[in-house]
Amino acid sequence: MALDLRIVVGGEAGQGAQTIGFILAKAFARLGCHVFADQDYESRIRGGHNFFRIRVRDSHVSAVSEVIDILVALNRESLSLHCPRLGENGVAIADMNTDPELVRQYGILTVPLSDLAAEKAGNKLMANSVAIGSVMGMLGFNSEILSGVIKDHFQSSAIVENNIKAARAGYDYARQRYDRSSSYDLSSIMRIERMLLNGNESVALGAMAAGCKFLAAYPMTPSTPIIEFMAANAADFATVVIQPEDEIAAIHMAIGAAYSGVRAMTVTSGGGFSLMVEALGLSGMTETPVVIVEGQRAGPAIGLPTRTEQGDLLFAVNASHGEFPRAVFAPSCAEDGFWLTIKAFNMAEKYQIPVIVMTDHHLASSYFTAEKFDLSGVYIDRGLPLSEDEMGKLSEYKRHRITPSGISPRALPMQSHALVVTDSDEHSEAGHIIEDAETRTRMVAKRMKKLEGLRRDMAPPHVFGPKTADISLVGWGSSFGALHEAMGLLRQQGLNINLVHFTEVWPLPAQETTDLLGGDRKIYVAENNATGQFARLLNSETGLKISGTVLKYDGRPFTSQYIIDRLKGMLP
Amino acid sequence: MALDLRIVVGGEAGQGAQTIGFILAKAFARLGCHVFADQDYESRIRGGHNFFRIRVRDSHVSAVSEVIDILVALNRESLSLHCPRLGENGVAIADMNTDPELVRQYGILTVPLSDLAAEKAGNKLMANSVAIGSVMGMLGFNSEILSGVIKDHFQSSAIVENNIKAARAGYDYARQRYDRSSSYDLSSIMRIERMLLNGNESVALGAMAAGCKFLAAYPMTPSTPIIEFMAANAADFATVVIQPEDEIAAIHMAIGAAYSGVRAMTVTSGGGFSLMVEALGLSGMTETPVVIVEGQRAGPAIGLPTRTEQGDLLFAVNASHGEFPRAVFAPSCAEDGFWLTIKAFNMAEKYQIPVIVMTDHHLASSYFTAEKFDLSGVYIDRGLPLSEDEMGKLSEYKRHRITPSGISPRALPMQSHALVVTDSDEHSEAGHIIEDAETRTRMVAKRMKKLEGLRRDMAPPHVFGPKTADISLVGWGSSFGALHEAMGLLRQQGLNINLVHFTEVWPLPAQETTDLLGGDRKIYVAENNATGQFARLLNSETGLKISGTVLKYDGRPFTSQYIIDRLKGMLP
Amino acid sequence: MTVVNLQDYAGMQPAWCPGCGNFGILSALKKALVDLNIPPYNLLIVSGIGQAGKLPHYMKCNTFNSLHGRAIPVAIGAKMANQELTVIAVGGDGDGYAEGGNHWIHAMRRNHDITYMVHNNQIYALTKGQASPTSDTGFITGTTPEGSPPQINPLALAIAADAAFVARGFAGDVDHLAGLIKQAISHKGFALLDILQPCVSFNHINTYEWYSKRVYKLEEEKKYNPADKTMAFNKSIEWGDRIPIGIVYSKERPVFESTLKALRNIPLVKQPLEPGKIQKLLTDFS
Amino acid sequence: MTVVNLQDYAGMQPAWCPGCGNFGILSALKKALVDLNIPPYNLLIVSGIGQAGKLPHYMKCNTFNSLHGRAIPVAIGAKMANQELTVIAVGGDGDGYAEGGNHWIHAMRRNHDITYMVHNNQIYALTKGQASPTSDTGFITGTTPEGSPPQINPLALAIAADAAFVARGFAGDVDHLAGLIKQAISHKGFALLDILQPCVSFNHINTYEWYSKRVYKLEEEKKYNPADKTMAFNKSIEWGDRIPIGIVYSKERPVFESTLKALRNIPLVKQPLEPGKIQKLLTDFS
Ligand SMILES: Cc1ncc(C[n+]2csc(CCOP(=O)(O)OP(=O)(O)O)c2C)c(N)n1
Ligand SMILES: Cc1ncc(C[n+]2csc(CCOP(=O)(O)OP(=O)(O)O)c2C)c(N)n1
Ligand code: SF4
Ligand code: SF4
Ligand SMILES: [Mg+2]
Ligand SMILES: [Mg+2]
Repeated sequence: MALDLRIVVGGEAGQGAQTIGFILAKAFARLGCHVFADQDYESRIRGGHNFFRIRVRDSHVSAVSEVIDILVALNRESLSLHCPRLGENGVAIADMNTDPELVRQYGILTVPLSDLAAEKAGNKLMANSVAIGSVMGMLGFNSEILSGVIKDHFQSSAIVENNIKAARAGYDYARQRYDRSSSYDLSSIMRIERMLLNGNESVALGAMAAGCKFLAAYPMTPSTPIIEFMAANAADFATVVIQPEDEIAAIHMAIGAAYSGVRAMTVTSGGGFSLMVEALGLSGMTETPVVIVEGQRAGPAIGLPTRTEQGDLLFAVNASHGEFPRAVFAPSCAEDGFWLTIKAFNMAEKYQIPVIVMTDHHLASSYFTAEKFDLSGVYIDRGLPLSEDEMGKLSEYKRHRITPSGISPRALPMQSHALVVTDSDEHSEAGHIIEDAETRTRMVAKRMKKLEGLRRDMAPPHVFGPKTADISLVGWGSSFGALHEAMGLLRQQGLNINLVHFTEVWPLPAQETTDLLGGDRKIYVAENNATGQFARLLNSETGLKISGTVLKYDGRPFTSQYIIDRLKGMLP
Repeated sequence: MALDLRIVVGGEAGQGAQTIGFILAKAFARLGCHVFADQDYESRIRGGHNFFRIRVRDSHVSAVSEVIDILVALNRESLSLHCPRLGENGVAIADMNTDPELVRQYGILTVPLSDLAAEKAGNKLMANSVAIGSVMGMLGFNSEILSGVIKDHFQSSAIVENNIKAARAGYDYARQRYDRSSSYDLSSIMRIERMLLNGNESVALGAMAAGCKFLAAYPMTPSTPIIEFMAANAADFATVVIQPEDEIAAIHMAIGAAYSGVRAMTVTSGGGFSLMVEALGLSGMTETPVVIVEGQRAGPAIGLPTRTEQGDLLFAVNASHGEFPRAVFAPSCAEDGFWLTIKAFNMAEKYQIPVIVMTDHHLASSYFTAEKFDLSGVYIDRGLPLSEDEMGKLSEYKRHRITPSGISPRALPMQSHALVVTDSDEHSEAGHIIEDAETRTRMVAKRMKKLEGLRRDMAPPHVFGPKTADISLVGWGSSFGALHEAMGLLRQQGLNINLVHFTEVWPLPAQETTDLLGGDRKIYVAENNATGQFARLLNSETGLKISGTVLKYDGRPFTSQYIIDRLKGMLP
Repeated sequence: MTVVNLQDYAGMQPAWCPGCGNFGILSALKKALVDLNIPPYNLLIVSGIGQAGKLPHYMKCNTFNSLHGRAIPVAIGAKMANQELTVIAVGGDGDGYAEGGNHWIHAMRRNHDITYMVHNNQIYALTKGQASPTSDTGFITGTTPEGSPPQINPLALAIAADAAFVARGFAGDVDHLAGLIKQAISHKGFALLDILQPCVSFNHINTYEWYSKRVYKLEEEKKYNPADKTMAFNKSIEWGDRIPIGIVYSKERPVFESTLKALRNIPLVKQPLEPGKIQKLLTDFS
Repeated sequence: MTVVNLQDYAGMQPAWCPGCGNFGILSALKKALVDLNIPPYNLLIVSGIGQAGKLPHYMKCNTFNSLHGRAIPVAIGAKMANQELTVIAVGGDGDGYAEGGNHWIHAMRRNHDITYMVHNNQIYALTKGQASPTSDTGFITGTTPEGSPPQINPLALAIAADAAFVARGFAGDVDHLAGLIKQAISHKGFALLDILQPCVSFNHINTYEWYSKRVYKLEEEKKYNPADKTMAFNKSIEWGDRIPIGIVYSKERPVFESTLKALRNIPLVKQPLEPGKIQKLLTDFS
């Protein structure tokens, strides 16, 4: 049987469910498992209910499951909320002094979490490490790996030692009493070195690998950790990270920095992006490259600040008054986030346009295992700079020179004596304000021309399962994991279905898409929103008929089961 | 022969072409003619080149023509720019001391404009009134009407008298020497009282008729005159007009005022609207009605600030992160602007949503004749307020109560003891912040439900020409005049074509549209932008296949000739 | 006449951390409203987004929880439409002085008649601890690992913008704070009340203790005169070992609402809608 | 070393009205740049939108004509990416103090090393005469027929925000203005230069004559000390029969760019792009 171990750690905000979960996830990843972990938390700092979900498999996984195999309940509420979802052989672990009534009701495995912590580590507060140990003890997990992860996680050596002791105590306790190792075969897992990282980390690493030297961003969930990660590394990587007064300042600073010649970025969520759309047009008009990471969350307005949605797609594609080319990418997982962010910088500079990378709360905050990035594969395309030769000759440099590709050679201020002149007004090739119809028409055509090259550079969608099928499930961005899993399960059930998944969503590679999705098949689009935005986009760009949509807009990510249930209801 | 008199007055900014043109237009309107007049000016206060174009007809007219019958040239540049466009019997009028070389070259009719002004009115500066008189003298225009218009235009009696004298002098001079009255039959015009007003004025009047009591707006071409018009009348009409620090403040103030219970509005152009989109979602989420007038101009960014475009449609339809219902209207002429603005307020309050009225520079600044508004036809729908009865009973009023229509009864603060609680976060029916998936799903569904009623309230497109035809020309908003004229001319040439014109563009009344445009016909969409935005919207909402588009994006409005030429190139 | 009591203002259970300074502010606010005998249905609280921005949910009155940085324009819009409402805007230091800085400056200069309470914890709390414009210069956070840039001084800016009422309170002194809130609400015109608010989760420098050691009351300074602008400016820039609380600046000047003819008589919201009234304007167009 | 002359800075023919105060500012700016011997290719001018915002087109140097209200963030972004550039931001009073007010306040507090010239004509000129935040209180325009709300005082706000250099110039005194521009550019840190600029088309109150009668030079005041913040604040609020021009406030404090380790050595734009450099970070994730 394939491995599919589903662990949930639940508790109040501030109780440490996140830390327990993260350490477990990391340990499994280090063992060589494929791991996916997501966080469900409220917009508050203490109290309420949070949980951290982990899935451990022996092949790719990037979707949540509603079923739980092991539940670690840090409070009473976690039991009542999650026990009903325990699977056939599911077990719950809780502290010894849990209400006996509950223990009986749910058949809870109790562990003296605080008592062991007090006894073995001299600190009740290390109960969480006992809990970690307990889970691993039940599984007979490699205890050296576990200690290593705990060691890496806690900095100061005094704490490390006691936490390891606490974990060991939990381990031994659970191993003796609650051995479940036979149900989950971890012994055959190959020790492959993988990374465990979330979408934010992968995007930040992608930006840094691409040579992003400037990040101006105003904090906003779910993208704030990108700022914090890059700020932590700013001094070492000669990067400026600035938190300005608002998002409007942020994007304009990035545009200013890009004008000066560095790769520049801003990150935000839908609300911040809404404030940036005038500047999006400024980037379009002045042909100044800029990369914007838009971490979607459930809208409109403030909506559900810590919940996920794919509700901003058509907005991103059409944002700002007037018309100009842009690109929109939507990574499907952490690994993808790394490579697409790099591509975003390349496209932004090659075409001198704004590029939007759409993540969402689910992708940004969930942890994925990924093959270690092969940095030799990072490709940098800075577009059409002036050659040394041209620079020498230039007396009257024209920033917006009309060329067959629509791309104008780009000089930078102080790189030569060429003056770099640009304008948010409609302008001449020289960058100066104009009023006449002829120049206007030529400049619009010049800018729009860039779409042709850009469209050619957009990769076609990825196909999973057979290349042709009776039914195509179609998705975009972060919902990939659940869609992929659903497709696999449906194929097992005998359905002739494949998955066509988009991560380069605008400009849509229309021809390739029609080639892949045309013909007699039925197309079902699944997306995390209420109005089927991608389905509409797909239809309007290709004319393909969409047979139905699977939508979810409760702020929670898809599960494969949800998709399968809805799809089955629609199939003829 | 049908009357079609085309007059152009050209000069530098500050020379008064606008005043001359406006007085002429007003005089023709008062005579009973159908008049259309547009302004072409640069983004500067003095210098450059401006012109004012008038078309006088005996039936509806709302489009410009490239051909000129009478040119009034206030400077040399006007001659060289516009004389090439004089029609077969076209004439140019200029001051006596124009360069004889030019006079010969273009066969200019000279009038001693300044000399007559000095002589007869004692003031050289009244040369413009001499010019007005000259045009009217050539046409043998009713001089009493002319004097009346001049009288109404200039306030102080001293000036009035001299301007009338100056006009009379020009009138006599031209009547004697350059009589052209036989070419333009004004004698058969019926004296019907019509209004002459521009799109901004009609929208402002519509807002006032609808009972708009609050306007917060930051100046931006082309919408600024709406602010100034309403400000001028604010004291009399008990309206607050406030110019805040920026557009973000403007729309939030309007939302605040609407929350308190008044009909509230903001007006702007694309750039300002770009700054408002976060608040658009706030209106959507808190279900606070607000009306936004978006006067489009040629974008992106600052673009051509005094030029026209229909480039913001898809942006308006998709603006703001997240999903919520909204309505978008696009008046086709001044009269339409009045009635649609009233409808905008009704829809905003009935459905408790943001409503966008899209004008553009062309509509906003051009003058149209219109039947005098019959105010008894103004209908006010304030939506679902609490009944007196309900108010008495309410102890726990729920601002966002879920109802079958999705519309919640609306109480106002201090109208009763009911507390009005709302939130930009996802909220309960009571308006308080929530986190759970179930409430979220119900509230999204509740808000989206309103689209159903709204869609039913959207009027189907207007059909001109036969109901069915081989070819349908399709347009939206302000380009109506040129499209209508083009359709008429093409029918005269034997083409079986009609015009299907949209002014209520979102949510698109899809069923009625398919009924009107379905079947075997060819559909050509003409719009003032580079990417065929309405064509894409039409296709994606109805599945109708668009055979081709006629696009123009040079900042200038369509002419019928332009449309005919492009269309002919595409017809099989 | 109704007599209002604390229970009338009881709202949802706060989701703030135990020990948070916001609790003190909430208590002080309720106390002030009860003392002023303002019934909940005559009160509107508009908030921004942040921990402070959640306050309206913990009250029971008319409330509009607006966007981050946008409490003020919604509040003054609501006030202009119905000047009979008592309007309070509340938000955090990031909300008010960063994202909403422009609205704040201009609302002060125009002098809209509202009270603005800023829960100043010198940190972005809801987003888990980034620098705010009032973070101490050099303060280290996730987004400012090399130290925050120089902090702004909201009181000095308010005085420079000629705000009608400028005061500072401390969440740790509920009675004193309640007194300031009462005076702020009673003062005609824009009243800025900056409130030192310990955040026990993310600001481990500017704690209860830190503030308690430093604050002193202006009303106890014999010679202090809040009507004297120079004195007020000098006092406003005091920040360090001693931090003044109390009324820093106070001035009578016309409120925005009183300058508009449309608002001289009855509130806008009570004005009838009369489409026929524009008839007289139509004649200008023919 | 290159010697720069006025011709090097000759740009397009201005589209301003004859007699506009902007001509004086343009002359003064060119003069200052020539005096400072800054070659056009080392200079970047970023402008907002308005009549003032057109200035870069009438120069010949690196220019970025940004959006209305957005000169400052683009300018400081460009400066952070290449601190070797001399960066000047220019715009109108509406542009800078209304739409861009928030950027302005925060750029001053952070102390970015740029010069900000505000052509203050107390009116929105390009949009044909609406009230600006600096319009005289009670000033009547199309949008304020009952009179403009109280004007803001940009100098007082700048001092409250602790700007490093705060000065006022007058377009009618080109030499004096050129001197101020030179000092503003030379001062390390954010330099605000508010320039009284007659608009002959839309402001018929605050004319050349009106200003000429009122302005006096601070450097001629014996006891005036621009390093004294209290003195500066008091001077900044002087507006009426006498209007001070010259340096109102001046202070040495660290510029934002110098506080970041990433900028200590060479400009960002000269840093190499090295994808391989993140290798060492990757190990943290396994
Ligand atoms: C436009 C926008 N930008 C950013 C955010 C994210 N955000 C929510 S609260 C907050 C800051 C909170 O700080 P503060 O205003 O000081 O309030 P506190 O939580 O400290 O009370 C931010 C940045 C948002 N909701 N909207
Ligand atoms: C976002 C936005 N809002 C409004 C405008 C319209 N607009 C252009 S210039 C201007 C004001 C000009 O006033 P000021 O900044 O004082 O410059 P001046 O023309 O007086 O030099 C305005 C409101 C715009 N271009 N963009
Ligand atoms: S994070 Fe800070 S401000 Fe927020 S509730 Fe907790 S203590 Fe209060
Ligand atoms: S309108 Fe005023 S500011 Fe603009 S150019 Fe003319 S005089 Fe100068
Ligand atoms: Mg705070
Ligand atoms: Mg100005």
